[in-house]
Amino acid sequence: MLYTLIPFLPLAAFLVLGLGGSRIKDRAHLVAVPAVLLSCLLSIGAFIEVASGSVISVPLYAWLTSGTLDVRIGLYIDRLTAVMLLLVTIVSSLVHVYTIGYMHGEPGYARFFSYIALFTFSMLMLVLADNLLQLFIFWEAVGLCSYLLIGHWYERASACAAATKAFLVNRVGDFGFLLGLLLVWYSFGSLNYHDIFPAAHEAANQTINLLRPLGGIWEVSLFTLIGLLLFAGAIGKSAQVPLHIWLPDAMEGPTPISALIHAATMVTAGVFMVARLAPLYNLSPVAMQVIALVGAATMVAGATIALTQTDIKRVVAYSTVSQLGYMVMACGLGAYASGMYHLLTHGAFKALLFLGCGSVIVALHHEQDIRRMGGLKDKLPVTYWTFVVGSLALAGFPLTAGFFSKDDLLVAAWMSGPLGQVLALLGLLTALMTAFYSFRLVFVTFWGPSHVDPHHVEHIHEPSWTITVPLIILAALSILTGYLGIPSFLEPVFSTGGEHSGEHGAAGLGIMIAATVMGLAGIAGAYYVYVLNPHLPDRFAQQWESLYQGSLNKWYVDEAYDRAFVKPTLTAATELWKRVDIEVIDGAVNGVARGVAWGGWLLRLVQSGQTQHYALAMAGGIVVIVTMFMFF
Amino acid sequence: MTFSPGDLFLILPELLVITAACLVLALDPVLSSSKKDGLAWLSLGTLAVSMGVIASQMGHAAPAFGGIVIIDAYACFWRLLLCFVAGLTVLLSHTYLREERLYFGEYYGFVLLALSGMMVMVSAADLLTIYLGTELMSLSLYVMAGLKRSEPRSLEASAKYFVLGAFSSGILLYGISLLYGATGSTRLPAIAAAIAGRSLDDPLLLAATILLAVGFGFKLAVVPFHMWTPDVYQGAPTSVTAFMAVASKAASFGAFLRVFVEGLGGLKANWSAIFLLLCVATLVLGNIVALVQTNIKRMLAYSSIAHAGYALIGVVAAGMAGGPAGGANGIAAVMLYFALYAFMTFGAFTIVAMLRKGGLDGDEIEDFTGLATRHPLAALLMLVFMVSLAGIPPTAGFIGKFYVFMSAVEAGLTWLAVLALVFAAISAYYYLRIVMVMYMREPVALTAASPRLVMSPALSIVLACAVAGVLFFGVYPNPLVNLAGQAVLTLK
Amino acid sequence: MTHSFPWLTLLIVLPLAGAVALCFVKENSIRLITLGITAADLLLSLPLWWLFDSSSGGMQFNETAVWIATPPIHYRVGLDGISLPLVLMTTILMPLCVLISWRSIDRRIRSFMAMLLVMEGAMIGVFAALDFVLFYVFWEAMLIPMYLLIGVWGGPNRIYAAVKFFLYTLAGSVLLLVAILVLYFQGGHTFDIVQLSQSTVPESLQFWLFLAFFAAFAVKVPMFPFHTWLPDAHVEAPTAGSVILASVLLKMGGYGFVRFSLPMLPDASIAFTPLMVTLSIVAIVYGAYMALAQADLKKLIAYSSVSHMGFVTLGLFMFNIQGIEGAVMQMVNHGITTGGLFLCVGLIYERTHSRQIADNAGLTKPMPRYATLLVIFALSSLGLPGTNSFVGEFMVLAGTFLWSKLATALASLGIILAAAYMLWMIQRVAFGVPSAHMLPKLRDLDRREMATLVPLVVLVFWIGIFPNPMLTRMHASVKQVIARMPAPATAMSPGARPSPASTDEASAAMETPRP
Amino acid sequence: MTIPISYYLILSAIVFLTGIVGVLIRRNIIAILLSIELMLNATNINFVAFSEHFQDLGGQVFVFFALTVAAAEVAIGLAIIIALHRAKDSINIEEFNLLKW
Repeated sequence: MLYTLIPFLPLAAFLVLGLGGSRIKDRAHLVAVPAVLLSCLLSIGAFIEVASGSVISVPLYAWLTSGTLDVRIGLYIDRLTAVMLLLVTIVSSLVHVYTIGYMHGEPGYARFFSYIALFTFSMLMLVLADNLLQLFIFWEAVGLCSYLLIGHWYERASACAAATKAFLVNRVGDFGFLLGLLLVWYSFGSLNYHDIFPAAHEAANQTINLLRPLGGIWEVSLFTLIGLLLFAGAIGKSAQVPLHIWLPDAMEGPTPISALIHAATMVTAGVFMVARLAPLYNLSPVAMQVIALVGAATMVAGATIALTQTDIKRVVAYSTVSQLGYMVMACGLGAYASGMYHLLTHGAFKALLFLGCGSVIVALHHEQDIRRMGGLKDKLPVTYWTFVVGSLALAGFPLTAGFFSKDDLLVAAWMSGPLGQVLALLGLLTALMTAFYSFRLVFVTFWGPSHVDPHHVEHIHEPSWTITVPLIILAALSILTGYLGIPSFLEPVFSTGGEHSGEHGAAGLGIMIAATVMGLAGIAGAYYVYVLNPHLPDRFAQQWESLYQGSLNKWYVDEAYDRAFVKPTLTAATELWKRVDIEVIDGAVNGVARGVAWGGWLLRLVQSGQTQHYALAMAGGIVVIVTMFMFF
Repeated sequence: MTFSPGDLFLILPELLVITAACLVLALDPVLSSSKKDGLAWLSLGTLAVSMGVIASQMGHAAPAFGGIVIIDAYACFWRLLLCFVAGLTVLLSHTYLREERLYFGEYYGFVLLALSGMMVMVSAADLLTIYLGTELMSLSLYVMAGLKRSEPRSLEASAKYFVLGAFSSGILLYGISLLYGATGSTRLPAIAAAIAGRSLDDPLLLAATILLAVGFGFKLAVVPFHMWTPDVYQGAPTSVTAFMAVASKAASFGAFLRVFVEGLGGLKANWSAIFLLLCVATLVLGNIVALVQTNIKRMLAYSSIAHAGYALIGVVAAGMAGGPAGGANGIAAVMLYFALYAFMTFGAFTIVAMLRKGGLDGDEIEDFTGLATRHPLAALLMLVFMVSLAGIPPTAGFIGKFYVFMSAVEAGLTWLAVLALVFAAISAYYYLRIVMVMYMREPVALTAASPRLVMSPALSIVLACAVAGVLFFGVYPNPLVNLAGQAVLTLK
Repeated sequence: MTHSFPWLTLLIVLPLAGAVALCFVKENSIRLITLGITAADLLLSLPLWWLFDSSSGGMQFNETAVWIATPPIHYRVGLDGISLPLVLMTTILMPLCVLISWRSIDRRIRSFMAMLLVMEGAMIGVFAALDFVLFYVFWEAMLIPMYLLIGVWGGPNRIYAAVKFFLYTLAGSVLLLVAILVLYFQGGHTFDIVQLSQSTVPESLQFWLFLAFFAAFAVKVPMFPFHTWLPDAHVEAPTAGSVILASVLLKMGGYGFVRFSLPMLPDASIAFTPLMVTLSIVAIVYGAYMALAQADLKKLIAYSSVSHMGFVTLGLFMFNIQGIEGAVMQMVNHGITTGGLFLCVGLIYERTHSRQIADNAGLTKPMPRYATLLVIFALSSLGLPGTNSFVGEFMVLAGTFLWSKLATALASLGIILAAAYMLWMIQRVAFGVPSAHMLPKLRDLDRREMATLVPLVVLVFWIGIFPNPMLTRMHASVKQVIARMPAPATAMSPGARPSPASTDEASAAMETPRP
Repeated sequence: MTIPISYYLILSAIVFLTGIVGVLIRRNIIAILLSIELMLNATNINFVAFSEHFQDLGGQVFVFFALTVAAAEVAIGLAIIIALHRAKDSINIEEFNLLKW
């Protein structure tokens, strides 16, 4: 099948660059960009074909067969996949192009291209997977790419630490994913979507006693367990509370990566996974509630932290965390289509924002602190305007893509029930914060007096077309994706016979208006605080110092983890090694050896050198033998 | 008592050896010192002829001289082994004596005399003959141990050996006399016949068994009758030590098995209990004390004590096994064990004898430091012998242990096999310490006083024989296994 | 299925003969000749992969000759789907071991290479032997060369490490000898492994025999708490020695369990399952913790071996096809990956003469090729999907899941920790900035060194992406092993439990340790 | 009147034990040698007694051999003692303990 090429073109690019990178060097984009563009075109073809109602399935090969464990690698394209394919290949293509300008002249140019090609391949395989294990394999593979790309500037200690952290935190989540996956296999004897989904309904009432090994009884619904375990993976990958800590740190990587991996595609894999497994999740109200609550918590936490960050990329990163919270919440409330819709629009405008950040950063010679920016709107007009478009979309300004998707999402949440209504209100509150911090960024960065390092002021100019063109395209997409009717396109995939986000009704209209008002209020508030009264932020900070410090320090989650997990683990490792391994076990081993040798020294003394002692020993021997016979 | 000329042919090897011994002793004062080498060649020639004769006698079982001697496959097996070892001893001594400046022609005479005693021991079927053989062997060895008269340690070894040896032969003889009293004969078949109808609890019989066990226990260096061994092995000239450690032990085992299997087979329940006790004590003490030795001859002495312990396992197994087949397996295992043990022990002692420090034996373990760099081949050979002594395949030592343990397991003595193997693992430590010293320590700077290695063609032959035996029988023990299987005594 | 061509004998004899031949060649051609011999052995072994008949669970390429008449001991060799990959792994690794020693071994090169060849012959012999005594001979024969490899060419603390290695493993294996003898008398007076695998031994005796087998195999694996020889031996051994130790010698423990303990002592194996599982899980987690605490690269990898080998024993004692096949996969994979890691450490040690993580920082910049390969092996070691290790670990976990979910969860902790210690190691070694005084020493890999590592990288991905060719060769043999297990153990299979009521019962059977 | 065999046995046992104790406690090597001779003579008593008891000449033959061997043994023993005395001017057995442990 032709569509097999969609993932394998980037793979080919990766292989060429990976093996011959040292020779290709500065011409790396000539390999990578065409490959990704081609695969983008093929994706569009696939999208069109799927849109006509068919489902494409391409079996590739049997990966692993062992008894009932039978895993076959294959491609599966339905509407959900098709949408994701478009998102991934389009954003990837744009990022590829953007990279040409952004990374130009860097020593790791070819390496960088090979990594993003590998990432594109892995991400495509992830969304194309027709079984859970394939999903998991590429789930980890994208994590690997993320790891490699975060650590792209490997000489920077902070980048390396961030890379390690990202991988490790994801591993914690994947721990759950793996167990969930095994539970699915255990329960259904297969990992293939085709087999699982039809069988799911029959197994709906199964329970598992979690305390059986300990002799207790704690019956948990099979699907709750499966759902929660798999969702643990999503918590890691999609940076949900409490495993969100890696994503902001991941901003150590080059900005194109932040746009591609840490905003548009990879981090949304968790949402995609939940949506993909909707038939399973639908069977477990408990798991769904947990997902919704986690999503909501992430949404709020991300937004509150984003309010005070001073690193331009971190603001956007926390915004990503918060937006991912929206999507996950939506999925948790059963509004998968809305979640996916927001995922798509967010992919467009968040990629735009990151690339915009990158443009600013490049222009300022790798300055990322917004307190040393300002007044850039005249010097970087294209960047500025596209950034504003992205921010408007993020803030949910009417008629942008973000407006539609967020409203759709909140309305769907409101309609889903009492829990949904509470969360929808939280969502509205978050929308207010979102608008505020996104425009805080716009105003502080582009407006007002310049705080830029005087050395660089002269050199600030708009970057090359390879950077601006993707910005413009993404700006266009940030508006256009709102008009594509994604929810109704995806609805067949999630057709559980439940709600339809199309029918809004009066409450829906109310939410829509409220969201719009919140967005506008946020923008106005930002304008008031950062443009009209620039001294206000400091006063607020002093007035609510503990809150401000909490937000600024990301609510001390990192510190807490460090104290609760990292340090104890390392201490325990060292102590175990020194106490148990060296002292107890090795001590016992050496002790036995020493004991035997000591026995030797002692017995040796019997050999006194005195002939008569020897004769005495012989006589003693006779006595012993005689005694033996007398008593036994 | 009947006598036929044919009997003379049966003991022809013994006669040859004794004649040669007398010749050597007689010629020694006559020959000029430069021609004394000829005595060695004379001895070797005699031994070669004897071995040929013995080989031709294999497969026949014939009592001679009215039954005081029996030349069967069993006797031939041991006599062959003993002659072979004696030949190696002569070759080793040839170089060793020159290095030690011991120009005694009578040395070879003593070797041959001791050998004739040993050969009598293993072919004897009468306690009297056995006693005579034993004494002939022992008296020669007492003298040989003290041959280095300038060396106080040699003299002391000789004295200790003599005092304790005489003491033990007194005990042995007393045991023999009690056995005579209990059964009315000193002829082994007659003894066996007399025992067959007796109660096992007869105190006289029991006392005789115990005293015989003690007497032989001394010769076999079994704990607690072993204490002379380290001192004598260390003090005696190394070539003599090698001869004692291999030949005298083998001969003693040969006679010992003959007495206890053919004569006292009916008492096997009693004696296997005794030997079980001695065996365990020997294994434990031999191996553990060997661990802490610093003198290699002393260490090898303890090692040979431990090996006697392993061999005793076969005896115990033979005594405790159910049927006659099981008993035969144990005895065959012991015979095989000693045949294989001869190669490795003799090889090890040869290397020790080759190592000279100044004008003296380089017999401290430290003297082996860095041998692998200076004499890679010698170090490699020593490595092979040590590995074999430790019982690690593919060497002869493993085969020996394998059969012994197999007989133990067959006899239901699995726990004994486990214990012995645990101590075999411990023993690996001290054998490998030699390897470690040779291979892993950096050699000290070469000075006049630092150890050096003596080489000569004769020694090469000895080492070649030893290492070939160790490796060949380690890889393909079949011929020897078959030989032992054919020559085995049956325990009724 | 018999082949007229004596493949296995040649495989065993060629290196041994080579070792002897080395004594007579010129000093400057030793390396090349050794390489030639190992390469020839490799080439000789490759056809077996294709000649192997995957549909048969029995032994193939059999050769039999009487070795000792009484008791009947035969020279009997053959391969099945379990030993075939291990033999191939050995032959693949040996040329690499020669290559890695090319320059790093500069004294007594002749003896060193001879030892390597003897090791190779003995290792192949262990995997191919079908007579228990023959197996034991090969098994023990490896000790001495390994002892010398560590003790003569090792690091500063080599003597202690060598002696510890030797005594530890010897002490373990002496009991094996007794067990072999007992089995001979109880299992029909034969040492034939195939026959013994079909005979039945009384249950009470199985208990003791299992313990004896356990002593030998658990030390070799090494299972917690018999693992302390491993860090010392690995650290002090020369690189080639570490590779052989980690890649092949450790496998013999696992191989012993699957070849002997399981089929010969099925009842005892099942009775001991809770203990074995517990020890395996402890090893997985504990080994990982130990690895976290290390500042020495080799020690870190050594402890990671303890952790990884825990998966092997865990999988074996699941008695289901996923578990056992996963365990065999894991053995091969661990051989490749850990072998690669040790080779990497050896290469850097040649340059900086330090194995301390702190001394070898920031290698990517001066040594990009090296860093790439190191990262690949590290990622494989932490079980990244797409690399070989994931296949084995996943299958073992899948097999374990059928037995107990709790055990699976605990074992999976090892995967998190593996990521922690490996990535932390990478972060410190590959990334960052090299110290100025080390920089001149850090030249990138040359062709020979690339040739040493690249084959393993290829295997890492080949097995990771196409594990099925190896698995298909295993199925029939593993099924035979499982068929030996008493019924309850094999009854479990996933997906066959439609009704909720039966779920509970079945999970009860799974969660509670079997009697 | 015949003396019961047990009388001889008891006598020989006493002589034998005396010999053993002598070996164990005397310091002079010659004295030790004499004690050993006592042990051998105890044996001879046994042999003769049993020989008489069984009416079997074998025992008496054994005695002759034992005496001969004992003589040889003494000869060698004395030679060793002379050598010892030359080396160390002493025949106290306690002074010969270079070889130990």
